[in-house]
Amino acid sequence: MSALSAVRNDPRRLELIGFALVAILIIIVLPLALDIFRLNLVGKYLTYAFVAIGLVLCWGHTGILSLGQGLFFGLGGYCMAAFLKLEASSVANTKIQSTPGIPDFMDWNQITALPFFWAPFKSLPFALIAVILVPTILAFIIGAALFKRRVGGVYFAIITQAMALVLTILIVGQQGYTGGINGITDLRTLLGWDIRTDGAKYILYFVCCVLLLGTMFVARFVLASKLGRILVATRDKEDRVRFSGYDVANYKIFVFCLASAMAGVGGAMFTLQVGFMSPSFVGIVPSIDMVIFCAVGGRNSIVGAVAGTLLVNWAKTMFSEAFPELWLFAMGGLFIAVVVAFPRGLAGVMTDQILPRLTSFKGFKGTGGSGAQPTPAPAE
Amino acid sequence: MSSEKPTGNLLVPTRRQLLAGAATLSATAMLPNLARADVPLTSAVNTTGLAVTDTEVTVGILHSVTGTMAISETGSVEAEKLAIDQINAQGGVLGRKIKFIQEDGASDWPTFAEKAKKLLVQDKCAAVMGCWTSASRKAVLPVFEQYNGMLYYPTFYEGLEQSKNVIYTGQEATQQILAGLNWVEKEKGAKTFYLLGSDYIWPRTSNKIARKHIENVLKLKVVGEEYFPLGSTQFNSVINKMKLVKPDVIYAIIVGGSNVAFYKQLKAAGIDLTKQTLMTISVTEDEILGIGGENIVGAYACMKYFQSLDNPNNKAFVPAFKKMWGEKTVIGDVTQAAYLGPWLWKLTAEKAGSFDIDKIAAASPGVEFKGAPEGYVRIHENHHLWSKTRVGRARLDGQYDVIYETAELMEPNPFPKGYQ
Amino acid sequence: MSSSTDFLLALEDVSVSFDGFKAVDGLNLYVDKGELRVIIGPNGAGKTTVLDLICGRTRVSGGSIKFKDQEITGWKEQEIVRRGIGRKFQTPTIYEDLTVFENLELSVPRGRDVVGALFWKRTDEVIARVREVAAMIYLQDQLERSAETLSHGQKQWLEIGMLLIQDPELLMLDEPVAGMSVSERIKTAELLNEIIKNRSVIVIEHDMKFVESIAHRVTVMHQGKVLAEGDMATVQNNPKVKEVYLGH
Amino acid sequence: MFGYSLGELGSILVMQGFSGLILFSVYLLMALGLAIIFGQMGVINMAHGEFMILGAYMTYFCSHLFASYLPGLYAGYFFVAMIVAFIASGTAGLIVEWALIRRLYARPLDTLLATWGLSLIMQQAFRSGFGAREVGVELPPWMMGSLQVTDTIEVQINGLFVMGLTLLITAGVAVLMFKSRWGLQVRSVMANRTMAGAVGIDTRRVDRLTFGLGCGIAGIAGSAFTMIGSTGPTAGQLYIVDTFLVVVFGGAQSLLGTIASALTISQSQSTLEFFLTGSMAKVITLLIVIGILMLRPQGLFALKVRR
Repeated sequence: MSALSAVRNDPRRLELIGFALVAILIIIVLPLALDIFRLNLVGKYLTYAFVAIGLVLCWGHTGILSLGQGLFFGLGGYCMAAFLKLEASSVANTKIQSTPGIPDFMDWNQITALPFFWAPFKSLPFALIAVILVPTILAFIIGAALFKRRVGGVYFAIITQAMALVLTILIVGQQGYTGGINGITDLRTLLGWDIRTDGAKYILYFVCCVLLLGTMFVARFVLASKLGRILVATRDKEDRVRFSGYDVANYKIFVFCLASAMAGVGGAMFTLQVGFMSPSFVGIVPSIDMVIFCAVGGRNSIVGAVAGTLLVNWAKTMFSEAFPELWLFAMGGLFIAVVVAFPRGLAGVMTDQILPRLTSFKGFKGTGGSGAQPTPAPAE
Repeated sequence: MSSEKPTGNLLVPTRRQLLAGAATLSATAMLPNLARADVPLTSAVNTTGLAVTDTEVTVGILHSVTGTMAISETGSVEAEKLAIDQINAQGGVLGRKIKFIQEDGASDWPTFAEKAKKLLVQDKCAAVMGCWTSASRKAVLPVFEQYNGMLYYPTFYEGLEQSKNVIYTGQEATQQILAGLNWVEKEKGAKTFYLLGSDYIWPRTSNKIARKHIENVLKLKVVGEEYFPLGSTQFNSVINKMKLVKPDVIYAIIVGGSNVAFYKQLKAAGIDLTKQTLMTISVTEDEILGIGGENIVGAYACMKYFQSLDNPNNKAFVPAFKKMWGEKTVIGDVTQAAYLGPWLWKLTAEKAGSFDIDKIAAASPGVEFKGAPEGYVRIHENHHLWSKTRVGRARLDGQYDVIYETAELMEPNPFPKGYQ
Repeated sequence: MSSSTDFLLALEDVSVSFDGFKAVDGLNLYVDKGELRVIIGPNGAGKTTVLDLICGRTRVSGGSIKFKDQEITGWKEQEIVRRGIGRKFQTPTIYEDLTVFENLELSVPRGRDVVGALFWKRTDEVIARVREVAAMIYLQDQLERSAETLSHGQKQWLEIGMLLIQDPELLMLDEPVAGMSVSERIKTAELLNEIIKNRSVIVIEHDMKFVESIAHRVTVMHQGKVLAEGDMATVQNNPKVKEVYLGH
Repeated sequence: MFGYSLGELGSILVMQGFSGLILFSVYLLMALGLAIIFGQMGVINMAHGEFMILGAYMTYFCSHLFASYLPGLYAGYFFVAMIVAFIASGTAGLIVEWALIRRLYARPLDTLLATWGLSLIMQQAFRSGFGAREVGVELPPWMMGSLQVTDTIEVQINGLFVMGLTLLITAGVAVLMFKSRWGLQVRSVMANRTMAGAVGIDTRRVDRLTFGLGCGIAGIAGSAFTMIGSTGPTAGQLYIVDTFLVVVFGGAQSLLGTIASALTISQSQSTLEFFLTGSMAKVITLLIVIGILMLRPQGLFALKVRR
């Protein structure tokens, strides 16, 4: 056993080191280095990392690129927001409205009673379950419909993108039920606990960190299992996997659902930390941005995805503060550079250029820290 | 691409440098000021740790310079910088020069919230001039209330809001809508209205108010109401519908890029706005730049300010604006409202004798600005402005002829009874 | 004609057409248990298409395919595989990113559902089985090599190994010796003769020498039809076959 | 809402059909360039919208040029503008292909990301180049207004113009693809790159020209859009998803399919728009398309081939 996996152990160990570094960075270094304002920003970025990790699973390793992850991020966020909004819209807080006790945006749209599908969100447990379940179910429907019919590659990407667009238009158009383009704003307390205070922000940040690390380990467990290798196999030689007797579609559906669930959790943490949710995270642009985070960090590496997310967002904030008019140039340039020059992102640079110089043993390969360039699934 | 760039754009940075230069110049010129006795002590005017020194006070400018909203918000940024420049040239506020920190909201609401927080928490801005869309205001409002900042918000908007920490320098819906409707009813003998809007809160709320006023107050008829996704460019279907029901008045609250498509398609469909009455509350001179005067000539707009307004304040304001930002620039309602922000804040600060947010908020009601390009404004207890409402008629050159203005100042009424 | 049950595989009147072009046209083909059948024929004769049809990669337009006396037309690939048909592609189709060991491990016919794969344990039994097959395909010393670094011939073997480890009753090999060195061809021939002991094999091959070295019965295909069938000698003397091969 | 007389309903149908046809031409015009690039090369050009806007800005540019220097010829500036737009976008396309796309042929999904980056850059370039505000492109008078067919039915001149243009370009592309030697080369390269290379076709050159042509057509589309749409730095993003759906829905390789899908989508959209609000019409149309794509992934018209 140990003899057999001797070679593969190294990237595994490598990955664990990466995990440790990430943990130290986000749990110890950043909280000490940054004031609460900046830290809260980092917390916001970390919520995107949930999505990026999901993309590592379904894009990096399985070769199915979803341009609709914002959809699931948004759904998770909205489920959380629904609960918080209902709590914030107590009769006492909303007596100025013509119908007290319902969210303000409903009142503005002449809705006089809480819609039935809002009612369950009065319960926190329901909301928390919904945060994970709603994205997963939707992902399952999309995945089952598409993968069973062997829709892959580009077609999958474009269809998921269209789905994201549909949901955006729906949310904006049905503002009586969704808050429209303003989103669901002015969220205050979670079970009476004010989430806007600095103290709360600290706590939420650490909750987010813990969940993120948890997600990283889940992803790692999946990738390290035989299932992980089947995913890679599917990406490279889908036919051969089929002719080894596997039902490829089921694996794709599974990984897509998993990624979506992760995105949902990210969305919920986003809502809690930022204090509102709006359709601008459901649409196409944020969805693609998240893919970019993942690509920059390295589409095959969990650690890379987190690092990439932090890096890109940090750069984005810095740039847009320093030269507002120029940051799009920088972003665009970065994307192109990464895709063309470093298809495996930071992680690739790390394992290919830097580590071999640092360490004696060479040529890491394997499912964990890095992997060879993915050849995208054939468009059928 | 770069080869085809016309050179006009290169002026933008140049202008900015000029401005910076001007600011520093005036700053040095006024240095003697500081020696003057009547400059109150910092400790006196700033008890809450805002960014106020003996010579400077910092304010924030928070608009979208990138993204889809940059189209609309550019004008506001320019106006606010002009106002700050002029105030500094007059010696600043409470003897202190205004220094501004500009942040980009990037047309993205959370970014607005993020930057607002930065301006308040990190930069300790004594006031922030900013936001444009309702969405961005909704996003920053909790931030301003939590960290107790002061926001001067320039856009005409849907109302239904009132905050200690916000001064709304634009009109709320009823101010902008009611007078206009009364006018078309009286002047045009309008009986039937067709309401159009982009699909979000402001047009929907405004149309709701318009409908209530038309049906309950004027006892007239609304024959259609339609909404289109933001950025939609296909209006042929609704134009066909309107051709059939032939409303006396088309009441359009379409925003952004959709405007261009809408008015071009109207014209192409042979609907001549010099014959068919159309009233809008969303098309300022800024939008006409994109629409093209020839496509909208004859349409009526109902708001509180037009560039062509004939009064001494405006006669001074327009040239000053053009001098700073170039002859080509136009000034719309929101741009003017944005210009009011810094002035109102200055006046309030001097009335309160302090930069403290609470004192500013308390002192605001009753503050009047006689130098307003729109003529005269006064802050209401509800932190909105008393202002006149005017109706303009679009000209071929993209300007409006002001053909009506309310005799009295309209009272701001963000929570209009009977209209909700 | 209803099917006879003693055949392992029975194709009857099978046709398929792509945009009107009939790639396979009313084809009948019967394979016995323990038989090694070689299909030869000029390019475009429809050889590979036949394999695609049998393993469910392409849907038949008409006719019936029975395996172990059971209609398998319309089945999904993985179902057919699980039923006991293994298929090797023309170009070696293996997982370059994984090691030889992992390639074989993934082919072990267990833990094929999602949960099973997620909680898969690499038992000594599995390891033993992998070793055993690796030895058969001359790769016992290459287990930890990443598959992409193997030679072309070795890749062909690995793919065969991935089929063997599933222990199929019918094995279909599309040009197994293509691009192999002479020594590799000989080894491959030995391998095949080893393989057929307890299963049937269909081989598509161009290399006549190699065919002679292995073939029991030969089927010659031309333009989607069976042109001739029989042992090597009779087929080679068949005038129609001569015409097809030498005529143009 | 249904209180119309029969006569009115009749003319509704006619005019709706007409606006449907306009929408159809618009979609087709948008999709053609993409159909060539995506269908023939498998490259996902997310910057397609920006190439269109580039064409639109060129038109804006020309209209000013003519207004100030050649007022006499103003009536005809639009034709010049379209040629300029074609050349500008086409050249930009060639440069992009050479600098970026050719490095990514092996990785279609990566072209998507790279061209997205490109679109961001182009947007900002437009913003710094032409200003953040939208620009109004003035049309020669003869293009405005509409023809009175009956007292209730009117058809819009610029609508007719767009249709004619679309017809022309579609025909042109068809001829180019299926009649010309170059089209043969393109198709053979797409069918079998190595083989085509072997028989002495300069595949690189073919790729570059194909991409250039696609972008050029996008440029023309953009210039035509100034008649009905708005021209701003970010306007391009509005079109990209619709455009891709049209192409995918039609079946990537098939020009006929693209036409058919453009027709289906536009008609259903404009019909729905008449009875529902714009937003819901959009949503339902998209859902229908997605639904059909789920049932028939290969799109409406796709060749069945041995994989």
